[in-house]
Amino acid sequence: MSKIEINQLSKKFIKRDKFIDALQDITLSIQQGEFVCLLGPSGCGKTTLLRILANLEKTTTGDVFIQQLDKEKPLQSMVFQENGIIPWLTVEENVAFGLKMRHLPRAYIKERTEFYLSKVGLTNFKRLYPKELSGGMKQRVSIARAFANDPEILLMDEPFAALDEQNKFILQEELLSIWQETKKTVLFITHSIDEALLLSDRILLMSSQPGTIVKDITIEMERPRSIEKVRSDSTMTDIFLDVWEHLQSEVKQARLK
Amino acid sequence: MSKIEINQLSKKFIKRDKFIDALQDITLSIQQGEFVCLLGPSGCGKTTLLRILANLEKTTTGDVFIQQLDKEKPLQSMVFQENGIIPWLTVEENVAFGLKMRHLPRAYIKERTEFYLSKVGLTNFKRLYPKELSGGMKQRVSIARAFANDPEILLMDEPFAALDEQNKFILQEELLSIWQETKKTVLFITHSIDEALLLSDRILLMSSQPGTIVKDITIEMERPRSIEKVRSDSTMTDIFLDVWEHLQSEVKQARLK
Amino acid sequence: MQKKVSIPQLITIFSPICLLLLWEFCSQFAILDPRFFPAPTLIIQTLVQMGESGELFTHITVSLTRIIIGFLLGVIPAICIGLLMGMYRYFRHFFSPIIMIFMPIPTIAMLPIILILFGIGEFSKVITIAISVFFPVAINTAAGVANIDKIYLEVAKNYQANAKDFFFKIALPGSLPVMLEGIQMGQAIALLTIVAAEMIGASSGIGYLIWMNYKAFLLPQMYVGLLLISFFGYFFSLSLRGIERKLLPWK
Amino acid sequence: MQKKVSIPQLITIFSPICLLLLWEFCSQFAILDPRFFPAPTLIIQTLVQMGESGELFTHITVSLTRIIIGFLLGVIPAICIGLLMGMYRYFRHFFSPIIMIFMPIPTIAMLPIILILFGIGEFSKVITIAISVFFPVAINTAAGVANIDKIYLEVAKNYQANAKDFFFKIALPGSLPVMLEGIQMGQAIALLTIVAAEMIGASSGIGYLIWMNYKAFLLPQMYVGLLLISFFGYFFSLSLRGIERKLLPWK
Amino acid sequence: QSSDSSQQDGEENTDSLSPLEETSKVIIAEDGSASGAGFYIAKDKGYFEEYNIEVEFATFGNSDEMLPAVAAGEVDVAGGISSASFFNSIAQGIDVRFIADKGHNNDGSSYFTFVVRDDLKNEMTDYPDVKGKKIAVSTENGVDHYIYNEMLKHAGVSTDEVEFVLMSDFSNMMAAMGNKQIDLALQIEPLITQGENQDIHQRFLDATDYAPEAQIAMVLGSPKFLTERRDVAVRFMAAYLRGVRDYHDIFMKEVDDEGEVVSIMANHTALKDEELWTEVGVTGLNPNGYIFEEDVENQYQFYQENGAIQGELDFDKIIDMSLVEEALDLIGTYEE
Ligand SMILES: Nc1ncnc2c1ncn2[C@@H]1O[C@H](COP(=O)(O)OP(=O)(O)OP(=O)(O)O)[C@@H](O)[C@H]1O
Ligand SMILES: Nc1ncnc2c1ncn2[C@@H]1O[C@H](COP(=O)(O)OP(=O)(O)OP(=O)(O)O)[C@@H](O)[C@H]1O
Ligand SMILES: [Mg+2]
Ligand SMILES: [Mg+2]
Repeated sequence: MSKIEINQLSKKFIKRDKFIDALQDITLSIQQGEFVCLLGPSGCGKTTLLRILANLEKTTTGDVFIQQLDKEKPLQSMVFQENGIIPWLTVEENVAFGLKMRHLPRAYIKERTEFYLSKVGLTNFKRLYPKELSGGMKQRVSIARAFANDPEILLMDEPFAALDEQNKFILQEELLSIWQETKKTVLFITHSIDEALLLSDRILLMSSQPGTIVKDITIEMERPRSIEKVRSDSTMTDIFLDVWEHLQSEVKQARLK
Repeated sequence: MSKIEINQLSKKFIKRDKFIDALQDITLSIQQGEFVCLLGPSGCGKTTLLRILANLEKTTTGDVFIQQLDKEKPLQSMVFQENGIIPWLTVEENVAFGLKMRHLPRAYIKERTEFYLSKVGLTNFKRLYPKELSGGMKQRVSIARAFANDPEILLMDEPFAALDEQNKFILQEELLSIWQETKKTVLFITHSIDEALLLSDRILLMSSQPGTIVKDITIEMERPRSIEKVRSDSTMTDIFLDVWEHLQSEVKQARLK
Repeated sequence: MQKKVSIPQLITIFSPICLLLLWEFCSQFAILDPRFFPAPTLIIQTLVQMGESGELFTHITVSLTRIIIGFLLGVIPAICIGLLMGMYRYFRHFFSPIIMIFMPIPTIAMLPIILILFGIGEFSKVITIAISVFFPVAINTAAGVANIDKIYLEVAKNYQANAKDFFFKIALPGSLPVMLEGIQMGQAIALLTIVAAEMIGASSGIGYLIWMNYKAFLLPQMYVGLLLISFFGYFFSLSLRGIERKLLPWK
Repeated sequence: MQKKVSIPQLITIFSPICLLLLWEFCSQFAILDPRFFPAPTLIIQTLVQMGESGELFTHITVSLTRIIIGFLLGVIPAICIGLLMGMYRYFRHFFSPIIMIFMPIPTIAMLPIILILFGIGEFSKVITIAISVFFPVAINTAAGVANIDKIYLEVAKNYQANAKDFFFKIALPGSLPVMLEGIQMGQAIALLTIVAAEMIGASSGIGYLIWMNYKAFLLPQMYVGLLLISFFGYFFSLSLRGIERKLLPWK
Repeated sequence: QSSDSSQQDGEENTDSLSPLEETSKVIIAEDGSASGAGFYIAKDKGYFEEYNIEVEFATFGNSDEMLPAVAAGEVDVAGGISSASFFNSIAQGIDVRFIADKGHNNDGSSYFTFVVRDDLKNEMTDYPDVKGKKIAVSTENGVDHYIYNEMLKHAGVSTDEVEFVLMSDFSNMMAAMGNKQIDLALQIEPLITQGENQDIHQRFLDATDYAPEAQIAMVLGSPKFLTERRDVAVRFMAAYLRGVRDYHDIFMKEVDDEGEVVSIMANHTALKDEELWTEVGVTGLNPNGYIFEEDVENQYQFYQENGAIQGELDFDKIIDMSLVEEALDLIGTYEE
């Protein structure tokens, strides 16, 4: 049985008496421990799909299923794009947020929080408030919070989109290292093909509105990967150009409409 | 004589009784019509340098000089990173802003505004307010405003940083096409090596704090360029890896400090 | 669809009616002393009677004129001073202690001073309202200017806006949202002050109506006055919200 | 460096002193009628005299107690109702018309009703203050909750916060900045209301001091009262700003 | 001038006082109370007009608020309740003068007297019963306070044995009565009658028992009006006294005028119900304008003992009956 199972999912929004077809007929399954990247033009419904999995949005037809192996664990935790960390909680409190909401024992919360704080290198900053952090540090908090919550699956919505290229890479490395330790199933949204190539086991390519999955690309490059390797590898360059072309044509089509 | 001349510039900030050396001993000259990209780790003083050129900040020592060929023209105009367009003016008024501030004849303002609105494809949106625009459209307005003002040089501070990859590329293409028509001198800040490779005639690489210019790379690839070409070209891949390595080591050094 | 939209509207209409019915009930069955809380029906009757005689109309026009003039007389200098305070820090440092000092002085305590300085004519009533309106508007306007995102100031500077353009294109529109909040508050205060204002040598107006009838212990008539104040408060609030929407199409 | 920092401070101190000197001058040379505008020096003298007799101290403590209790009595329910209004839209639709209706009713006009319902004891004075504090705080609190960025609500939902946690971890702290603005305003209003509140059967307090001395035409004494109100207004404002800084370390 | 006119009836003597050549305006500060009867009647019956005087009323919240207006020269004449604030303002150089009577109590039906809460009316029958009660009075160091004190003296009760409650408004007293917050109140007409009809309170004996000659309200004149505009002032006073006399005829002598005066009163005061005017205890107004000078001095003593007075006063300057006398010379003295 697969970890995430999505069956014939479609989603319509109502906006000023008009229906918007955000997602159409999505069927996919993701295995335990897979790192899957969702790539697609802007407005194709990536966030909508993630929000449905995160139970922040209802499906119109079809259904989603997340396998729960451990009753104690929450089904999913989300890493939001930006501003997802709560400004009136300190770094420490933000990381502990999910655990606290589940009212776990204090000592356990403390131990987990410390662990993930040190994992993302924020131990020295734990008493600070988010306003004092740089963008990269904020996203570290967000990632630590999601991992500390120890959910069945992790959902990430362009967590690094707002960062500069160098910081982005450092965080990508950190994310991979934590992911490799925990072997969580991750569904990761990105606009950056390089990011997808660097991170994922599988890339799901989406069409523009209404969003459907048009390609399912398996990335077989061995880990650990690095930008240098990705850039120098010719298969990767081919995949890059392939995906790029697809996205460009989707975007240009969308603009003509 | 060169268009922009910077001599032994250095800049110190005072922050809680401590001095921050933002820029140190910068000397460079940029020729008329050059497209120069400034690349460097976060906090190295790129924005500070641009703000000094834009007369929004004073130098501590050294001086800057911008050649003025036409007395009627403003020295420089800036394209800000985000939120640089004024929310209480319509798209049209935003584009006309610089011209209006210089109290040029109405008919001229109208003509220039229409021209650049159509250049960036926003003619149909000219009566809208910024809140109704997407991120990409906002940056189009910002670029149109700067070009419409017809300054001696253009300063751009990461104008596309907040956009997704596909939109970014479309805007990069548009920028290049306007630039090639007007042959303005452009100083462009970015974090993205790919962006710099695609756009510039010259890349100035900066060290982390205090910011100095450590490398001056000329990009000789012929125009028009495209991502596909940049990606497939091996010289470009070499420059990419070279710059990448430099930035990585700067960033990692900075983190250790 | 149609039905769903109107549930909140229904509640909004329902809640004051509910209150009125409760009051009517309590008053009719003397749970609340009807000598002091006359039933709403009786108040409405009184309103109609007073309306028929035409006197009510005079009171209303007189008071509304005072409120509107006083409001404008308070708001206009408040906006000017507020903008200056927001734009020039020396101005701000000079005025803010003065505002801090005068703001807590209650309107009733100011009446004699106003009387001496401005006499007993219309002007003194109008100035009473103006003074109480002044403070919140000035403070909010200053805050509004101070809150304008720094980037817009830099854009203006980069595009070489002169002082006048800077004022009309950046400072004024940029501070407008917060300023309008202050004006909304000022409007509420103008109404709150009308009773006090009309204690200075007035012989008509809603405020006069309220306290004269209270002095004479003609409570239904007094409640009619209160009802009118309430109504105009509601009405002005809605109008200002409407104006706000017109003035801030970009929000 | 040191000198530069203190220029604004100098201006801030200088401006009220300037005003006082002007007043002193005008009063001494009878440009302003000294019978109505006694010179500041005379007022200070009176203050000292009244202070020495100890009576002043009683007035101050009595009024401060009333103001503080009334303030709390207004603020606490206002926060509760404001939070509920912000969180549940039916609640909001139910309460907002009621607030809109009652808000414009002037405090002076409410006195008889308060007197009927709450008598002439301490409670009625306190409730007068509480009522006038209630409205701005409730409105601001509701606005504060409504203004919390939607993303934090989603974070809470995603991390399975229950209702209680949601309230204490998200709604309350998130609405705090705007709420505190309302409380700051409520504080100013509490002071503005003290004179009216102490018109209900009081025999001590700063408000009583003001209007008794006014009625007895002892103007220097009245000005002492006004001075005290001003002082406390300033003092409360600063204290609240301090508390704000403590409560919002994340701002 | 013509001393013979003093023997005759006022009505026939108007021609001895010629109208002003130019219309002159007089502003009267009022608080809408019944004691302004003289002004209202003189205005509505055209007595002021006869002398070419135009009057205008300015209504104030209470009489103390009129003082700054008098001092600032905003009003020429004011009607006010006697209180320490008058003496203080005069001591401070605000030169107002008491120029005529504007209200005193009539035997047995005082318009300003104590009332007792309706449910206590049977147990409170005589003065000593006030002991231990809560008594509401509308001003401290005003005529109310003075009458309150006189009543206690008369009752033989010391101030410590009762509770003095200061209530800013007479209407507040009604409310407090309704709420059983107070037992007694020094109340004023027409609220006394209104309260009786609504079973809020009942009259408690009569103020003339202990303060028969209490000067409750007075006409005040600004010195500028009295000196610089003397010719206007004299005519004003003459018209006022004629108004007061009409009032006296109707309410004291019960001469019938088919309700004209009553309807004038209903028109100018808050008591709109003309029927009620036959029930209320009306204020006494001296048709000859004189005030109880001795009582005014007593009040002054009382305020001074309470420490509410600052500065010394010269009573000869404060009480200025010269205008009344001059007017009486012209229109004649009223004979009961
Ligand atoms: N709450 C909503 N109401 C109405 N329409 C919505 C809503 N949320 C999303 N949509 C619409 O659904 C479509 C998909 O939106 P979604 O945010 O999922 O796209 P996305 O792929 O995440 O885009 P981006 O890459 O820009 O984040 C868009 O057309 C959007 O306008
Ligand atoms: N107004 C200021 N006051 C004090 N320090 C400042 C100020 N502006 C910038 N700095 C400091 O100067 C240094 C350079 O800042 P700058 O914004 O120029 O960097 P940058 O290269 O643009 O960084 P980024 O890539 O993150 O935009 C930083 O250390 C910053 O903290
Ligand atoms: Mg999205
Ligand atoms: Mg920068």
